Amino acid sequence: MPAQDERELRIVGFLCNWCSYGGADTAGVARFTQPTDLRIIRVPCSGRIDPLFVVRALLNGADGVLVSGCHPRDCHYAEGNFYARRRLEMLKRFLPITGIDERRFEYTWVSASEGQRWQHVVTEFTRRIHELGPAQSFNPATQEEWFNLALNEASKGEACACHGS
Amino acid sequence: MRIGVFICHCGSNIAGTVDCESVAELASGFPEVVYSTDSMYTCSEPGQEGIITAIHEQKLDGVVVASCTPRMHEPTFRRAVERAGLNRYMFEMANIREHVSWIGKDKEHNTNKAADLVLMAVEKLRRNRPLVPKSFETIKRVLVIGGGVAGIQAALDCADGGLDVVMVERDQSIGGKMAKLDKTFPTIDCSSCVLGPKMVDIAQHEKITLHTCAEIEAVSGYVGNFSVTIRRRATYVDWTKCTGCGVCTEKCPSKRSPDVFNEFMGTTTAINIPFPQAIPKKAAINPATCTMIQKGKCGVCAKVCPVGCIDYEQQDELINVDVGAIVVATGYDLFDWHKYPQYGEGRYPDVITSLQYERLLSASGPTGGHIKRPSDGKEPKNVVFIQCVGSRDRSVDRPYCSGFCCMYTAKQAILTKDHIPDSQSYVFYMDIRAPGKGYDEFTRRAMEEYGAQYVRGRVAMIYPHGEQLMVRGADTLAGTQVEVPADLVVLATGVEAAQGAVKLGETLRVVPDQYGFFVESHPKLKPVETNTAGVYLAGACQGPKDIPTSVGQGSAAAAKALGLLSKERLESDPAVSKVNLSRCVGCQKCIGTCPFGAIKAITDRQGKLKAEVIETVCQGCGICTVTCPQGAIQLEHFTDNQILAEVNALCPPKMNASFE
Amino acid sequence: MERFITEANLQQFAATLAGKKHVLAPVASGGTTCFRRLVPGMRLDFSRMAVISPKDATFPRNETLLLVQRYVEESGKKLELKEQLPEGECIVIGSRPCGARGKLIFDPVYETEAIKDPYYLRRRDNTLFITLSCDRPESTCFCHSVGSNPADGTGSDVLLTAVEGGFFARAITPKGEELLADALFEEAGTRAEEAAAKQTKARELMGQAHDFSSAAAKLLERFDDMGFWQAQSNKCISCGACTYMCPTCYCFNITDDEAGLVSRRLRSWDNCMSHTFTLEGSGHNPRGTKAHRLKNRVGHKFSYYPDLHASQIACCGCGRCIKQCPAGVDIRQVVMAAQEYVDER
Amino acid sequence: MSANPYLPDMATVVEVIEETPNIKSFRLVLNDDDKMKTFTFQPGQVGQLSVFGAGESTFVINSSPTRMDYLQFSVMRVGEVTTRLHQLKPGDQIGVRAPLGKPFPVENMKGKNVLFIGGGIGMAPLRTLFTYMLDNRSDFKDITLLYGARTPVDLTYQEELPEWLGREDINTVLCVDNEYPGWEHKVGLIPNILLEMNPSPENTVAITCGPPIMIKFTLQALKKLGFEDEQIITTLEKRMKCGVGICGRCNIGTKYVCQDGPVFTYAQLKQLPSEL
Amino acid sequence: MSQLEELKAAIRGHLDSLDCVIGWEQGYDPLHATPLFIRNESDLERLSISPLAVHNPATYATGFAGKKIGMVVRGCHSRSIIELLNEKLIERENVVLFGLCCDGVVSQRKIRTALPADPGFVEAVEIGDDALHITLAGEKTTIKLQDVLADKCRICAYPDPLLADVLIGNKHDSRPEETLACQEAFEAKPNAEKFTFWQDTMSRCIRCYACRNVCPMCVCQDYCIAASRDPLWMSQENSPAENFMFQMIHVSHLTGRCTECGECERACPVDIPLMLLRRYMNKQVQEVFGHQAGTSLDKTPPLLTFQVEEARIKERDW
Repeated sequence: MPAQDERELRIVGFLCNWCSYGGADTAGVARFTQPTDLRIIRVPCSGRIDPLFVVRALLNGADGVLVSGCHPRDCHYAEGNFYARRRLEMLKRFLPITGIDERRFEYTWVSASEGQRWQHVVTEFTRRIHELGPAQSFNPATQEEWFNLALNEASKGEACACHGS
Repeated sequence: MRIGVFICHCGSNIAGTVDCESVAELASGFPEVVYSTDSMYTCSEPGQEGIITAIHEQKLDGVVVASCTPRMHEPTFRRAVERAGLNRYMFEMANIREHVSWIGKDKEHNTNKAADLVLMAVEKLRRNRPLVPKSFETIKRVLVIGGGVAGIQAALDCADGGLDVVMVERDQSIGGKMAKLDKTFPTIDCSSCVLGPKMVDIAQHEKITLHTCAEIEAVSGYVGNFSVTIRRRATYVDWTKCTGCGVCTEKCPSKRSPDVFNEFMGTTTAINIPFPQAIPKKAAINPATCTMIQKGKCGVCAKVCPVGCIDYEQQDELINVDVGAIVVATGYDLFDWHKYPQYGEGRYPDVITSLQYERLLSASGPTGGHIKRPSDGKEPKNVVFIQCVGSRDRSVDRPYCSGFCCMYTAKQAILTKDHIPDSQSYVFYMDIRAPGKGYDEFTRRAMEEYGAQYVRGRVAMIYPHGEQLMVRGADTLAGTQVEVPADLVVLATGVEAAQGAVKLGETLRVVPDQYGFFVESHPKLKPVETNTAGVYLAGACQGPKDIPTSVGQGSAAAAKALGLLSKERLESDPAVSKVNLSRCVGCQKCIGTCPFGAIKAITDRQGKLKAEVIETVCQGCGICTVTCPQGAIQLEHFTDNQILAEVNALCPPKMNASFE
Repeated sequence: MERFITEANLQQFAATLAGKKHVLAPVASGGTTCFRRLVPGMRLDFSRMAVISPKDATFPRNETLLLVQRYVEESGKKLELKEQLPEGECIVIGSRPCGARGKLIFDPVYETEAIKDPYYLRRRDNTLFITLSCDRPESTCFCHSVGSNPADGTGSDVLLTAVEGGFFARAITPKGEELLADALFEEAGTRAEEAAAKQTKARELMGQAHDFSSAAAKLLERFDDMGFWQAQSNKCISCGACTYMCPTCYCFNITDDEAGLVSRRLRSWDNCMSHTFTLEGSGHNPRGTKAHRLKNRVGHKFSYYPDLHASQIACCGCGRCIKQCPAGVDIRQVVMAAQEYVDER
Repeated sequence: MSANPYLPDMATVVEVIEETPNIKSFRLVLNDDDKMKTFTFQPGQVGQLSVFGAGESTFVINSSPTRMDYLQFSVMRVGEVTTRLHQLKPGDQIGVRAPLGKPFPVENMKGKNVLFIGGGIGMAPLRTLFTYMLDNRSDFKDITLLYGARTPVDLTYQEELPEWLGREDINTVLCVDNEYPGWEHKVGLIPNILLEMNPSPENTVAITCGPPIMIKFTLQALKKLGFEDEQIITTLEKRMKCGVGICGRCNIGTKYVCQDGPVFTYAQLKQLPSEL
Repeated sequence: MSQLEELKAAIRGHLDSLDCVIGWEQGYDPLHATPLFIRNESDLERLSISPLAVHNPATYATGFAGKKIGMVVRGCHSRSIIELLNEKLIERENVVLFGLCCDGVVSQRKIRTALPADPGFVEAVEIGDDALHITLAGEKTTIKLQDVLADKCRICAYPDPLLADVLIGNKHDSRPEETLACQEAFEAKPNAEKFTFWQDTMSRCIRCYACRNVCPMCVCQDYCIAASRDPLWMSQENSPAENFMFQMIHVSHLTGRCTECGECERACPVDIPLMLLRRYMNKQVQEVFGHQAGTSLDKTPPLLTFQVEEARIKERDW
């Protein structure tokens, strides 16, 4: 069941093995129904999640990327989510300059016991992505799109006094 | 590569909402998949045999099982593929039960999702490589830090189990807080009678080496092979000679030393044996108050000592010892109640802590077991106990319950009545927490048999009222203000992490929580383990605990250490980080971010700096892999390429090179 | 055939062509002028020499050599190779003589007795160059020193020269003549002389040509003198700006990409200034430092290639590598330093 | 080869031989029967093997043109392509572009003594020529093989060693760097063993291949023994992409290893600028 | 004594003890400068410190590992050096810094756009107090320095070297905070416009990696993940998405380390406004961590450390 419409969108999840992946398991064991769009990649720790994985997914055409780790202080490896928090926060703050809607990326903390919270996170995030709709491909997909892009005023950067002319 | 895919129905658990046959059929078209099938219960004996047969018949070199969560059966299937001759890391699992069939209702969507998860697993598996654990010998010796009841229990259990034990205690004697107690709840038996024999056992056990007045200076190494440096403070007494006769303490003219053992209720001599049952029963000089050490005049103790063991020139000593496991049992300290303005901040001598009250109750205490209040030495008639001083109070950043104050307050109320039959105890409390065996009955006895008056409410202030103190508080059950005149006020001060715990945690790479208590590996399933392999927790250093729980944990930690060191050799998990030396530029950023100190700098044959992972210390978190901009250090089994393969499987890159 | 076309009509001509064919032309965008695929509605920018050369027309920055499809059959898995030969015609409008001529350097390498590169040959044979002669040579221009001049039509099909009100156009090949048959071109009248005068003036502005003929031998002499190459490459930052801008640099990389059951063999421009260019699997690199790599780049253009191919210097003198170098490495200076080198020992 | 020099021929792996812990030999047969029947090459020529999705890499064809049941390539696992190659099993599909490059000058060796000196994986190119000579034994005079590796398990072509050692008409010497239990052959570094063997340079061609450090000292040893530069032949290895002299990375000055090599005489090498 | 002479004298005093001193000289024409590696007196004579001398000598610093070198540094260059020192990529005792109090340098792109067409042959350039007088084929053109000042200089907060062994010139009084209108205007655009802008702009990128190789903080040297197969982060496909992926890698690796010297944007042969990305990221770093790379010694880049309680990272609630 995708969140709103029939069409599934592509949402990638990166979950740490010890907390959030367990939280998703807990949600499953409790049969907490969730939208089906999300596919989860298991990593040992949120500290293993390179923000560039998120960028790679978005540039490959993911409609949304969700990262979840242990709550701060609860990291299995003591410090992983502290590093992750800094890295991911900077990515989230950076996205607006690229024109990629930063709402397509979110990071949060879910513990292994928080099945209900996981259900809530997945449902809300999937709803948000469906509201945003399918992401635009960074590479123009057709020649026509390419032509339109080449003629687009914004692409010439004319609104930017320093960089366009 | 030749990959086999096995889709599990899990009865109807998966097959109910996932078309397992279709997933298996789709998977047969995935890259390098040569065999794909579905089965009813893949984890069952026939299911596992099916995998093994397929590995042999199809010459598989990698296996994907799509079933339940890998957190459940990954070890099971790894063993199965290992039985068939594959490396255990040539196996991947797709979780199509907890993450698919149990949470989605639409069979078509579920089936697609299951197929995607299988594809991800296949793409990752294609980049897996066999990993082989390294094995190494262990040192059959345990370090126990802290000589309280938890540490004592752990040390005795380890030693009885055949391990050498090194115990390190910061104070002059072992015994910890329990040694200061008069009686223990709920049995009212004598604390030192229970503890004393165990302390003696420590001193006499041939496998136990005891260092008191000592602290941990540094720890390096890894599970099975720690290297520990212990700093033993100078005691100015040669303990190899000291017989503990006590002549020096009788003759010492400097009597200004704070009496630590008696919770600062009075003073003691500069050279001192803290209490008669002390282990080791040796004298030590407090250099801050010793006239000889401070001013170079006196030397009485040296003159009177029959064995000539006084050494004013003694220096701190560093002791190195190698151990295979470490038990941390550093206990707790009492909350500093002076932070509360309502209790007078120390202006009223007759406001004391519960532990001070224990010393007043104790026959070996400063008053010889007679309850005399500090201000004038009179016997108090009205004793007011105030609970939750520094517990369950956000205003002083102590939101947690200290757990055992309810019980000892009830005990002290009972003992007060025993000592002074015409006395009256009042107890201000928030809730009564008495969940242990016989605990609730015990508090009820305090109220019902011993007439302690329990008032549910907080105390707003204490002020002097003639020779007495007036305690003003709320009675929230009656909904009124109450004022109780008190001859003595006893504060049930809460528990906080032992001083220096955070620093010790850094040395041991054990994380303290925000209040300084050490964090266990798992709150339910690994309560005495830490995230540093080979370091275990016992007692109140992990959080407030009463005596039986601490003792239980001491035994539990000992069992863990014994279990660990019962193996001749240990194997390290091979899914650890690995440096590609040709890509490493030696910037050392990874060394800085590793939480375990598992990476060190080395110089290669060309004299260039490189990073090197100490495989046995690395825990496999992957922080370093993200830190390294060149991708030169890769966490095995979760390499960039493996994770990227999963990303690319989910979001395939488009193959349209040229647009213009 | 000689014709004339007004600037407006040339824009029109280009736009019409772009509607039908793949047209590459200099277009200003984001403050820079580059060759891009012309989309009707874009304007050509003749005021500046395009930063990137028109090399893309005959040697695109990326091209798929092969696609490989795996699929499942009853009998098992199969692989199918699909050759991806380029289709269609391309017209380059507004290249400069150096850029049009640069591609000729490819020919002796990409087409030999034994080996014929079908991708390149197809593109070369299906690409027309309408070239604009230069009237304002720059400090970085040295086409005259490598056997060319600002109005060299070699490698072009049509040569344009800016004259009053528009462009004088001369067909160089029969295909060029076909292009000039378009109704937007007018009678040339007496503009041939005006054009000739402009061309002469441009050549004069360039001054004395430098004689590179001794370079081949002199560079080889310096081969083992790493001190010389270290000094020359001090400021080089090992990037690929020079090679990618260069109309004559023809080296490439071949890499495979994979997405599930499809894989692709991609040819892409490669850069001899990069460490990875010659890095071997063992970790050994015969050109491990930027000094080694600059030596090979300069040596290749001014020594090895001329030695193999009739003394032709593998450089068209466009000066892009000098102008666009972030560190200001000047290939002329490097070659001259080798030529003028006096062994003091 | 096809008209498109970049288009590999499809081939099937018919046999995989585990030579050492990190070297495997692959025997391939072209899928197109006619191509396989008409396929010709000479000892020393190389081929590009494709694992689609990973890429291509160059390996010498180390089977002999006199034995055309299959084409054999020996692959040491070092990087991406070789790792993927090592995962191949009989029946798997692979792309082949071959033959590429120049062969050994076999004609010049006829009627001469031939001395092979191979180290480790460097035995691969020698094996082709060696097998070829065994199959045309009468064309050559004395044939000597000195083959060494770091340890006994690092010796490739274990299957064939007994035959080589057993033949009366050739002189085979094996060596490893250090003593190993059960090792009955020579112990020592190849250049030292070579000096010990003291072969005569008279009417002899020496062919050597191996790791760079071994080549360096073997050349010194050969010079010491009196070999002229023209009598010494070796093969070079470079990073290659196109294999047909275009892509521009394997050149040493004007020479392209993929086209003009990989076989060079020491005399030719000395003419080249020093960039190995 | 002029600043140039003062500087030359200072360098002369150190020349014997240093492998070289990195400065600038005239490049292929009078309008362009190029880095100069001074090893002797005759090299020193060619030293130029005009506003045309733009290159960041810190780019070369790590290439001289183990050797002792000197560098002529402007304010922004000194930040790069400080950051390199903080990351222990170079050693303080191995660098001698000749600091120049800097009034700003030119943007060649702006000069180019200020001229109606390619300038042709540049005969001479005379640098006045506030203008460049350029002689092109006999004709003289004047461009106001203010109009062609590099963007980074217009908003420069650190015109004076923050670290120098020798300081030449007069220190600046505090400069008024100036913001870059174009940066703000771009940031304020709707996502769709920014997205389209990068799509098209990235189609120009030829992946020459000049931006990377000129960056003083790009210390992966020859082992950048953009060209490796293990790890394989990117295809060699020259498409907007892959090109942008590289810029994301660069930005990501520079988080909290970028010293805003502007070299990436200057080096880009196709004028991709990379500083839009850099400045934006730096602003985020400043806001969240209060960190400006290279402005003080002994600071750890913020992504290489953490705080248990992050004062300025707000948990987003669900």
